[in-house]
Amino acid sequence: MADSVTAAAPLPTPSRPADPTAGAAPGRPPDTFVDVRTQELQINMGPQHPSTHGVLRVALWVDGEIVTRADPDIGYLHRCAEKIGENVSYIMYVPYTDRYDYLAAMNNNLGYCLAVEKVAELEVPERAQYIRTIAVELNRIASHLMAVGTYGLDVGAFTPFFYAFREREEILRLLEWICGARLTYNFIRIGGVMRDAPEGWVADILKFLDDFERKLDEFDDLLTHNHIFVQRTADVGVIPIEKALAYGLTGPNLRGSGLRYDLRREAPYLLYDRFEFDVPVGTGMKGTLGDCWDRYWVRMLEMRESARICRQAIAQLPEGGEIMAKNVRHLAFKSKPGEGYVGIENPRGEFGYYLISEGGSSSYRSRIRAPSFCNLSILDAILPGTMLGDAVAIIGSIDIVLGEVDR
Amino acid sequence: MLTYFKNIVDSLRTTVKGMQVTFKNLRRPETTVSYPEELLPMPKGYRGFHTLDQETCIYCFQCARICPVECIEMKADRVEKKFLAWEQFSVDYNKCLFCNLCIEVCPKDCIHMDRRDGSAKFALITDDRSTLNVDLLLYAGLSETDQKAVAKIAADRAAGIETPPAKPAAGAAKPAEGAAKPAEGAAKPAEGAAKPEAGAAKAAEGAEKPAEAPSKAAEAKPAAAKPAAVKPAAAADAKSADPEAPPAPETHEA
Amino acid sequence: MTAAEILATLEKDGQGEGLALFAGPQDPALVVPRERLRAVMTHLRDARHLAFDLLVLVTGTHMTEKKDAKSQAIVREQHFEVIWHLRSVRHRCVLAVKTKLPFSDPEVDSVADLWPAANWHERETFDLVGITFRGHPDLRRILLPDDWVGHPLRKDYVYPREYRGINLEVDAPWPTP
Amino acid sequence: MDTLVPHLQSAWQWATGSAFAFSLVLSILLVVAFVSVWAMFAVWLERKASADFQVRLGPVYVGPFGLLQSLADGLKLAFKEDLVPRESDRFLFLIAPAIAFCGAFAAFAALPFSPAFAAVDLDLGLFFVVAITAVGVIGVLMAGWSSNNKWSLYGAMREAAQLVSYEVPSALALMVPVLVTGSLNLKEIVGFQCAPIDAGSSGAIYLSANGWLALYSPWTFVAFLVYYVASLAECKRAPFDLPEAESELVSGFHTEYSGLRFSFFFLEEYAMMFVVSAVAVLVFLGGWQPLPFVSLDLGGAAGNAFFAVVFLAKCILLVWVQMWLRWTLPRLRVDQVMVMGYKYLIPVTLGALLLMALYAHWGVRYIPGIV
Repeated sequence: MADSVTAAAPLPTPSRPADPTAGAAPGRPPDTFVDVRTQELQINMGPQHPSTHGVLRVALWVDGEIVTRADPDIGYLHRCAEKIGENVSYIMYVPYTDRYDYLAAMNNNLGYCLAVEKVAELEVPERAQYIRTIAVELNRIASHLMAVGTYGLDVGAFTPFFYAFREREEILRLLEWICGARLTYNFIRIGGVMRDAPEGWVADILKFLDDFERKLDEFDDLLTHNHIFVQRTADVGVIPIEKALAYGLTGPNLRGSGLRYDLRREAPYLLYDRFEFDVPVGTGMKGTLGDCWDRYWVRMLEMRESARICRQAIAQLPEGGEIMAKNVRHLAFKSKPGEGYVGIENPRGEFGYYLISEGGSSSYRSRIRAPSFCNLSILDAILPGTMLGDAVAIIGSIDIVLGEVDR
Repeated sequence: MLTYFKNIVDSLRTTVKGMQVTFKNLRRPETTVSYPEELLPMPKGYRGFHTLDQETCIYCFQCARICPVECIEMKADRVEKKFLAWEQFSVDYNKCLFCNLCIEVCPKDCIHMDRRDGSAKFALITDDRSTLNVDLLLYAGLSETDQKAVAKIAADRAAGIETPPAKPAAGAAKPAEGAAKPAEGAAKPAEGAAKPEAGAAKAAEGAEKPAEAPSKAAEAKPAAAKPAAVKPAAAADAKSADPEAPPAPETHEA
Repeated sequence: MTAAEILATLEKDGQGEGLALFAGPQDPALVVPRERLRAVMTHLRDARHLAFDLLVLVTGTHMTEKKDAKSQAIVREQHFEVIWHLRSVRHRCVLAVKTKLPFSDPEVDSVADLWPAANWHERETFDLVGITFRGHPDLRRILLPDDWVGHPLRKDYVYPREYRGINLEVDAPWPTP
Repeated sequence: MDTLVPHLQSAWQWATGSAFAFSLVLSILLVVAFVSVWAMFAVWLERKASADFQVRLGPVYVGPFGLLQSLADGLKLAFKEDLVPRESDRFLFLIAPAIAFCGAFAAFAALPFSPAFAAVDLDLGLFFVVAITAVGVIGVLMAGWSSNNKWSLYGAMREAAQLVSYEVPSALALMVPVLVTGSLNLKEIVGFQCAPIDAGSSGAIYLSANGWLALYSPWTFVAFLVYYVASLAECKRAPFDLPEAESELVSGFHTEYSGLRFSFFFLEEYAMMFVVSAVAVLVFLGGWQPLPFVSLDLGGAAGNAFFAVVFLAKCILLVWVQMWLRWTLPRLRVDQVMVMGYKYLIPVTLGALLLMALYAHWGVRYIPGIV
């Protein structure tokens, strides 16, 4: 990142020569063309901008309304979480994992705990695994609700955001009930979960899910199939499969491009091999395969699948039983030496945790694979040739969380 | 040409459909509340500001050691090896992660993040960051009961009376072991089971005076009654002076 | 496919020169000498029976000198390790590729042209660990400010006390009550 | 000096003695008061409507139902610092909000609220309203240009392009009823809509010959829809709120404004909303007549007050629908706004105009079975 202290920080000089044919770049709407070459304008989108979803700064080179070059600049929220991971003990690090992707903190907890459990070779009780699954899937719904709600904001529809938040609030209530926190849960612990499900929790989830699916249909009427919304998102920001793979896109962004690849299916962790669920992919229903609408639509479908998984997990939830592995002491927990990588399906893609342990109570090296970080890196490849309004729509459709990008 | 008219029809149809949805929601009840006047119910075990049960704390530093951000500062003097003269127990909410770890490691279950009397306090709204370093102590120095006990010991010493040995105390504390099982399964430090859980009987490194326990319990009330916030908790502790009484966490279920 | 099977496949393909297997207790990894990295990586990506088309993660690690507790003999020299995690969508497997770099010369070939995803990962590794990637299109700091001194994820990193007039002292600057 | 004072005194006497000057001052005061109160009410309505649509509470604290919230906000804005960016074009920056407000404000002069309640009865009333509201764009352009902010400039350019484009379909759509009524006088247009079936009939309640123009013929209905959509674009309302598209342009042309000057842009927007709704009501929805095909003929102060209330209620309803649309729809992209204006609205209006002209030539409203 460039200067963060001087107010008038100069934009970074272009490291590539400006493309002289940029005016005719692909992705330009077919019914516009440029007959007069004018001077390019450099504008600074972010870090204080309503639709950069945090403190992302994108330096844009624009020709009228058309973006010719984009340079994402990250790091405004950098805390060097990996260094912290080397300094605090395993148990103490779990709350830090909440802070990468604060919208899907459960999933981060899970990824980290799975990595530690892999290296420390811990067995997690079955009931804990089911509770983890329910919590993680609820959190995935909450995260996707946030994603589609704010995506509505990005394209100018305010109300869907509030409807999404109404549902999300209900999920946050459920999660608060079980762990006492609404956003940074620290619920999934190394070797199990923090608390057992309280009485009535499971029944409340079922009640919520029934209502939730009806509300999703309403949401579809309001936003998904709205003509203006389709116009804004279909055929915009098309990412072909090969490009998506090359840029390391995962999660809904990869599936939006049409590749049926979900780690819950491909490399099952927890108990995902016991559940029946579909992996929705983009089909290019409203435009080209891999456009913004497809990515959005995959998220909408995934929420229904998560609800399905939740129902099955609740049905299979064993009565009683331990929720914590044996021999996990808070202050005295030590891992075995070893190293291991665990990748899980976060709402935003593959959240990976690579852990090198030399024994002892803290890791030797913690490496986080943040899905948003990888997904964001495609930005400078797909923004050129789009319009300013599209740039906002594309950034929104990639669904980044800056806490995770910067870590 | 067909798409031209399809676009017109589509845009009108979906607009009307969307307007129907918003109109339907016009009649739904509001989901927001006027916040400071109206509070959402907080579930049991939510994580907010800490409360410390100073009478029960044994100054074992477990919470300060587990804290990922080192936000707990504690300082006390041991008087006669069993009475704590408190100087400081502060939580710095500039740093606190609200991660609940300090609650889970506590062997005496004396630090809590949910207010037991239901006076939910969780909003960190301030324009002065220095106010966020909160001292949880209700009093500094020795509690009134401890002061009296220490004075009594000093007087006894002056009079040449030996303090009775601790052995009978260990015997009396035995029945309490069963009840001292921590309520939350997650936190179960080994030494927690060895000591009586009941709040009034101040456990200090195995030395216990059974004769003093009831009187202490009776006197604990005025000592803790000063600040209103923790009064019910302290009262509950005083009531549970009976070693057979259930452990403290279950008293706030209502 | 496990790392051992992949190693066998590579040997069969005539790419096995200098390769070894790192057999940890959990995830085995393929150890590649840094001179052969690009050749092996290209093969891993392009060969149909391997098809590692998704680069998941690039990790740089500073491995400090380690001495045996009793004999004081050096069991591990100080060095850097770079680990690439690759995923094959077709064959449903993940592979870790490791390269050891001497401490004095932390430089390795970039794979950003094979997988554009490596671009930011390599920038991050350069930024935080200080490993240089030869042939990277745009190797500059990504998370830290451009004028930051040092690479924080090295074990010998010294915390700065100040950055552009901002006090970075570890102790809380606010007063206690 | 000595000679000047008597002159001034006589001028003052003439001015205060003159019915014309008095009515002029009174109308200006009335319009100012009405616009201010309306803007405050509309801001409250917007906030309350959005809150209702979004299952929120909205303003509740100040006054009953939070009605005085906008007053409190206005006071707050008045006390805020009037920031002028250092690098801005100071003069333009300072007068831009006033100019932007002038257009919408002046349009009120020609709006009849009831048969007798109008500041000026202009023969070219409709033309005047359409023309004068376009002045606002100059203020917006000045604001965007002088702010020395790239986002502001974008907002201003979008506003200029959008307004120029959408003046065409909205004016064309207004031509359809003008074709039918043959008048540009707003009162006469309303008069056409409440003309009795038989000219000789008299009485308080009677059937009208033509009814509301929106229901007069299919083509006038199309014209009404087109005018309503185009008017949304003219007053920068969603889904055409590109000049201040929050998620794209931060705040568009008024990014750099603060305090009272910022509130002037707000006033302008809400005054504009009223003006376009009032024009729609007068031209298409029977003005102050409460029912489509049945007209009332009430005289006197009470009758006029009743008509004014009906007129206001209709305007508020249309404004509320504008808000309803705003809180339902996403925003169009800038090229789509142009496409919509030039490829959809203008051809549709031209078609409606042409067909209406033919029908008028044949002397029919609609052809049963065909339209």
